Amino acid sequence: MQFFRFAITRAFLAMITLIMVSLIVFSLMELVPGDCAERYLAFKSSQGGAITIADIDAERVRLGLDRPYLVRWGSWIFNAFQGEFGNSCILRVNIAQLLGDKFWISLWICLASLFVAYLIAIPVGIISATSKSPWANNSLRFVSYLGLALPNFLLALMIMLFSTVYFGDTLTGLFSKEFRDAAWSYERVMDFLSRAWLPVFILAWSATAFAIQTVRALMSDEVGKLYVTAAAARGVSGRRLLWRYPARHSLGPIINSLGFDLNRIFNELPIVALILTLTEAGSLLIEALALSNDQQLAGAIIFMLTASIVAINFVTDIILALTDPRVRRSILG
Amino acid sequence: MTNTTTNGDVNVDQKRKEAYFTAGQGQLIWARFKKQTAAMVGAGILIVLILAGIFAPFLTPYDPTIDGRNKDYVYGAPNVPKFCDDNGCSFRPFVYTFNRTRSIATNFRWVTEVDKDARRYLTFLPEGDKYKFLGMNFTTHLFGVDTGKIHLFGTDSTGKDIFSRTFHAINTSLAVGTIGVFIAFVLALIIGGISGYYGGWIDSALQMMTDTVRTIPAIPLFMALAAFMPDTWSSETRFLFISMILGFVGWPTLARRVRTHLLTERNQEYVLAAQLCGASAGHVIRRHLLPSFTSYIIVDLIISFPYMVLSETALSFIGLGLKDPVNSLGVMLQNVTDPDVLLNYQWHFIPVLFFITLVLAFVFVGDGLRDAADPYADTKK
Amino acid sequence: MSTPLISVKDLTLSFRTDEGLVKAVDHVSFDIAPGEVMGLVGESGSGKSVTAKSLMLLNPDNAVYDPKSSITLNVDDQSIDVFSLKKPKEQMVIRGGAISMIFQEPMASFAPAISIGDQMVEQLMIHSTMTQSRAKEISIEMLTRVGIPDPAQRFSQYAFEFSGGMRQRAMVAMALSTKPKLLIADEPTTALDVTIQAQVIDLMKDLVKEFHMAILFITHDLGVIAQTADQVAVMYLGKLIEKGSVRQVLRNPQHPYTRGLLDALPRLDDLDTPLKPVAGDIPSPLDRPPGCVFHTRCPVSLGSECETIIPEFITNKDGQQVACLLAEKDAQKEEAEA
Amino acid sequence: MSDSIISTDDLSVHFPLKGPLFGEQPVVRAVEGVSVDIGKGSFYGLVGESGSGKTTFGRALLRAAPITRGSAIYNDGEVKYDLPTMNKQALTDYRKRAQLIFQDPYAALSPRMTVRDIIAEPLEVMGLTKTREETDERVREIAAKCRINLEHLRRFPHAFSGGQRQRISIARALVSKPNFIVADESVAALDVSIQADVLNLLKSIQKDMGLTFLFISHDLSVVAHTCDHVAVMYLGRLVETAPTRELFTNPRHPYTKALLSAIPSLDPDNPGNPLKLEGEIPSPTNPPPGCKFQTRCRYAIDLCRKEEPKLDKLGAEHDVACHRWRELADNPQISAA
Repeated sequence: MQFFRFAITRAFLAMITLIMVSLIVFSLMELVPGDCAERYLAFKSSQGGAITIADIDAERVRLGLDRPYLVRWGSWIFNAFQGEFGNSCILRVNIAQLLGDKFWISLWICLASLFVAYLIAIPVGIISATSKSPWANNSLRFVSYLGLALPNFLLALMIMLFSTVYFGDTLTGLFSKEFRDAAWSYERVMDFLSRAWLPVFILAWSATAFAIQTVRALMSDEVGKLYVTAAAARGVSGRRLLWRYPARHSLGPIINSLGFDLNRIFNELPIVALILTLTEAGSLLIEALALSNDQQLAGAIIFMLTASIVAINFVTDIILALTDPRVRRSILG
Repeated sequence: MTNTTTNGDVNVDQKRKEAYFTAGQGQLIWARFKKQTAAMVGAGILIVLILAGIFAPFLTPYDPTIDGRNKDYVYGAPNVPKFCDDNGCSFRPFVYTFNRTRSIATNFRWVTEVDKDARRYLTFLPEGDKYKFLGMNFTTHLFGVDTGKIHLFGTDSTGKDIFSRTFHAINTSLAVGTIGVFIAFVLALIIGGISGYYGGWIDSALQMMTDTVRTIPAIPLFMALAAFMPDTWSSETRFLFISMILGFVGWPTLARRVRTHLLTERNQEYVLAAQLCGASAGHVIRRHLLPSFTSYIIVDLIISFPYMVLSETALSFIGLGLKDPVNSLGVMLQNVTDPDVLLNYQWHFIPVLFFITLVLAFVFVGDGLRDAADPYADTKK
Repeated sequence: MSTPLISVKDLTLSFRTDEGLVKAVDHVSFDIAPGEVMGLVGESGSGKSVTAKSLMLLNPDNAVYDPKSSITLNVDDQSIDVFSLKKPKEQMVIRGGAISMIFQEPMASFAPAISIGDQMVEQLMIHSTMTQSRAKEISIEMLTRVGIPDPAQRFSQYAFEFSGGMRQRAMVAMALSTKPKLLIADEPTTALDVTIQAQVIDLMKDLVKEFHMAILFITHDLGVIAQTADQVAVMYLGKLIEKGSVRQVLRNPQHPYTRGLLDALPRLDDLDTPLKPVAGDIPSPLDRPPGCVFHTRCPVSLGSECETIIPEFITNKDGQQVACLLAEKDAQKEEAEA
Repeated sequence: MSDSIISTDDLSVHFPLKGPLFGEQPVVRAVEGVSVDIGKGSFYGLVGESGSGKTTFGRALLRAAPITRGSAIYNDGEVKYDLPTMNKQALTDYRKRAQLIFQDPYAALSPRMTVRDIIAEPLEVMGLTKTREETDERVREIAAKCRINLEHLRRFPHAFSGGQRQRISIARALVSKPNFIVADESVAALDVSIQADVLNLLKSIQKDMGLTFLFISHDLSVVAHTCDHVAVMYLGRLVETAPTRELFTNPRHPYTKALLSAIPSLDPDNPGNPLKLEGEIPSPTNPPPGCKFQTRCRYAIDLCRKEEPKLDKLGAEHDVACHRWRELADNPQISAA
């Protein structure tokens, strides 16, 4: 019951965050010069149609853009919570349909990268924090810094070009040509997996570098604590000492930061997507955000990305409350 | 005799100790920083790169924009200065003259013929392209060649000198980073400072706000904003706009750090001691809070710097950031996306090396400073 | 004399630091007999904790032991060279097997996110072949024994849910659950209030009798030593300077430092004598004085002799040992007179 | 009393705790209804275990903790201030007259300032000196008094050991020539061999400058040796107060007795009085009803559990807050009812 109340409170706070986010995103999209009506008609005029101010005004009324700012925001957020973002400014199709699978594929690729990053970072970070050899320590440090200094778009590019030259396959896209528009099937899944590893690897590249730094710093802190010495004094040793004591106790802050790690990956997704021409995933983002000036679509995408971060934060809060007795007791009393 | 030497040793020892005892924060940090080889190497490289960036117009022979291009040497390979060849040696380093042709026979690729007999000798402090430095016009460059042009790193698709472009790009990237860091820092100082100094509900509200901003994926959001940058904007406006965007991306993390420093520092006993003397908020901030966290703030700034450079690069890379004639490392990296470049004109990767070195140098210096920034950590029991 | 339980000989240990090697323990030798309580007294920086941790090889990695140092543990008719124990399996005997340790800060010495009971059961299962349920039974028995109310419920609680005194009791229960022959208690009562300290001291005294184990009791508080120890060793700047039975050392201190320490202590039974501080400050371990380490503060220093000669231990007729040139001279004089 | 430099009446300090959004807000009653008179020129000891509220009480007297209720009067003969209500100007003046010496000599000195700057800071803040020369002179004077080597004034705190740092901390507190000093556990962090030195320094300074000290400590033997009057606190309440010798020879409150008997004797053959306390000090957020000590008191009766005892005068200067002190004094063998 207590726990239920805690979960409800957290969910409520997550909602508030999301509403605040939506206000920020919506306002920024409003600040951008020109609105949806102008943009569409400008687009139309470039197709050859003549337009007048009256046309634009009529379009505004049709789109409801003449209503007050807060009312528009209210209706936008109300619809957004139901997964309905209206029509794209330019493409004139329903955004929810337009995004469809694409958003989920992108999200899963990012989550997979996050998973891979920590899969590598946790053991490496622990080794680098506890290893006694300065050589191993320094080289791990250097490698993890290289992960920062060699940006992943560059890495993506190099891998792609390398494979073009030596394998004749660009490795771009998430599906081979024959599966691009096919319905989901076993073969399509396999094809997807055979190609998805590259974006996952590339997105995980600098995420891993960051994660190693986090794990290393946390572990170095924990290893020096008295309770680890005390456990060693009781005869706990080796891997058991490492995993059950410092590693377990540095898990909390790691879980806590997962949401922000995901955020960082989202930050890199569009660029990587552009290079790997992941039309199914992030490059729609780029198209919407950067190329077509479609504020309705851009707002929807950013809102959904943020919503997934808020969701992750909510889940990690709950996990933390379940796994850390200190947090658990402070909730349950 | 032996006695005097030992006495001398004792005196030296005493002096060394007294120097340590009277060393202020800066000196202690420097002493600790000096011990870290990696950070010192990084600092050396960083200083060289920063100077190279600042004095790029003088150090490089040509204008980095289209104005300084060498029409006759498009996609030209780097010229490596030599002292000796089959025709004998020379005290002055020289490069060869190139003749380039392309025709249907060569598949319309440029074919370069080296004319080993026509040496171009390096000259120092020649007059060349006009540039502005500190508001004044100059035409003197560090080096050039007596006839024709020299391209140490080769040229790009339009014949622009990659050497000149790289150095200018370092300058631009550093400038964007500096402005970005500055904006982030001012915002962080105001918001984190208010939050940390006043605490209570103001702190809670500002924390909620900071966390909200932190959940928004900044780059996609600003990509969206950057997309609405009118094409009519001048390159300077774009430059400022990008810097501002980077500043707005960076502030929440910095603000959190400022706040944490302030909160811990505010509760120190020596701050209470000052307050019990009736010290005003201004005195406490000036004498205690600022000196205590400037070192941390500098560390944070240096650590966040490479991310600014990286973000700028990323934005410019997808064509949303800076554009010619302003060129940054991101613009330079964009050039290597062409498969043709990878296969045939690999010298375009030289700026990539500079970029990696720059970021690595920053990271190592930041790391070393972080370890050195709290010289009092181990004196507290 | 029967074989000691543990015998420390010429223990010398330095720490590798940025400033070079810093000597923390310098030629320390002492024996502890089975069932005996040895008090190790010293101020901050005296190296008493480091000495104790050496017995369990618990010092951090930058510790460098002098090769001549030796620690021999005699249990079950076996003589174990502690420094030869390299593998974790071999080290079990000195870590929670025959030797257990309790620390100054009970809060920090429990893992915060593992329940007290789990940590106790873990230790029992590492050191024996018993089943989990048996280990739990023993743990709860031990918690009962150290006077923790509701032990079965407390078993599944965490360190942060215990009060300071309870935590230290639980620490004692855990340390004793494997029935060690030697308990190292590193300032076990320093962080506690006096009334709680009294409780914990009482408890430890009872348990010594019951379990017939030896204790190495480390503290800076001579009162605590007087009430608990049989033997006392006094350390100053990494050197052992005096040892003997608790009555000898407290009633008839031989070393000027021990005397100074006793004179500087405010005593409740004598409110009139003014406190006599030991002159000067404790030197930093970075510049240990040559010769006798105490000569910089010694009120009876012989001057240049004390500044250069490192005094050896001499034993008086009662078996009390002191490392002081002055005491040495007095002894020689007496011998000559006799 | 007219010769009291500080006299409090029913002084209470409560801190609100972060509680649930709605409903009753928890409060820590750190100090509750404490009335003391600190005689001018005295060395007044305040003793208690952790959580007894002694530190908070000391800070409240310096207006570093909020006074929730009750009064506190400062009167040094020159000026008289009502601490809870004094205005800003009075507070500024009061800061010159009342100072604090901290417990931890490491945390109390800014590592970024030289010893000279640390000692001079109060002078500069309060504007007590006009010129730098005057400041320097004042600093040197007070440093000499606190036996700080004048050549060390340009060093930073990291050059010093605990005892030396504490002397610097004392010099800083004294440089404004205050009349009243709160010394909060000022020797607790020091080694025994250094502790006596600092205690002697405090005593000699008190005599020289005619100061009044509120000496807060958990260590009864230290208090016994330095103070002339002692107050014992338990869970925010004053339980007993008396001149030192009277208190140590004739303690009346069961808690004072237990505290005294808990100090380990230096004589190995004298295990001391077996009056040991059970349990631990309750939390000040949730204090027991009636006498705050009843949960640990072997003499507690129903009355103790219901009604809180008031301070009872049993001598000119000896007060005790216990329902049963008379019975216990008559018959020490009395057992719990």
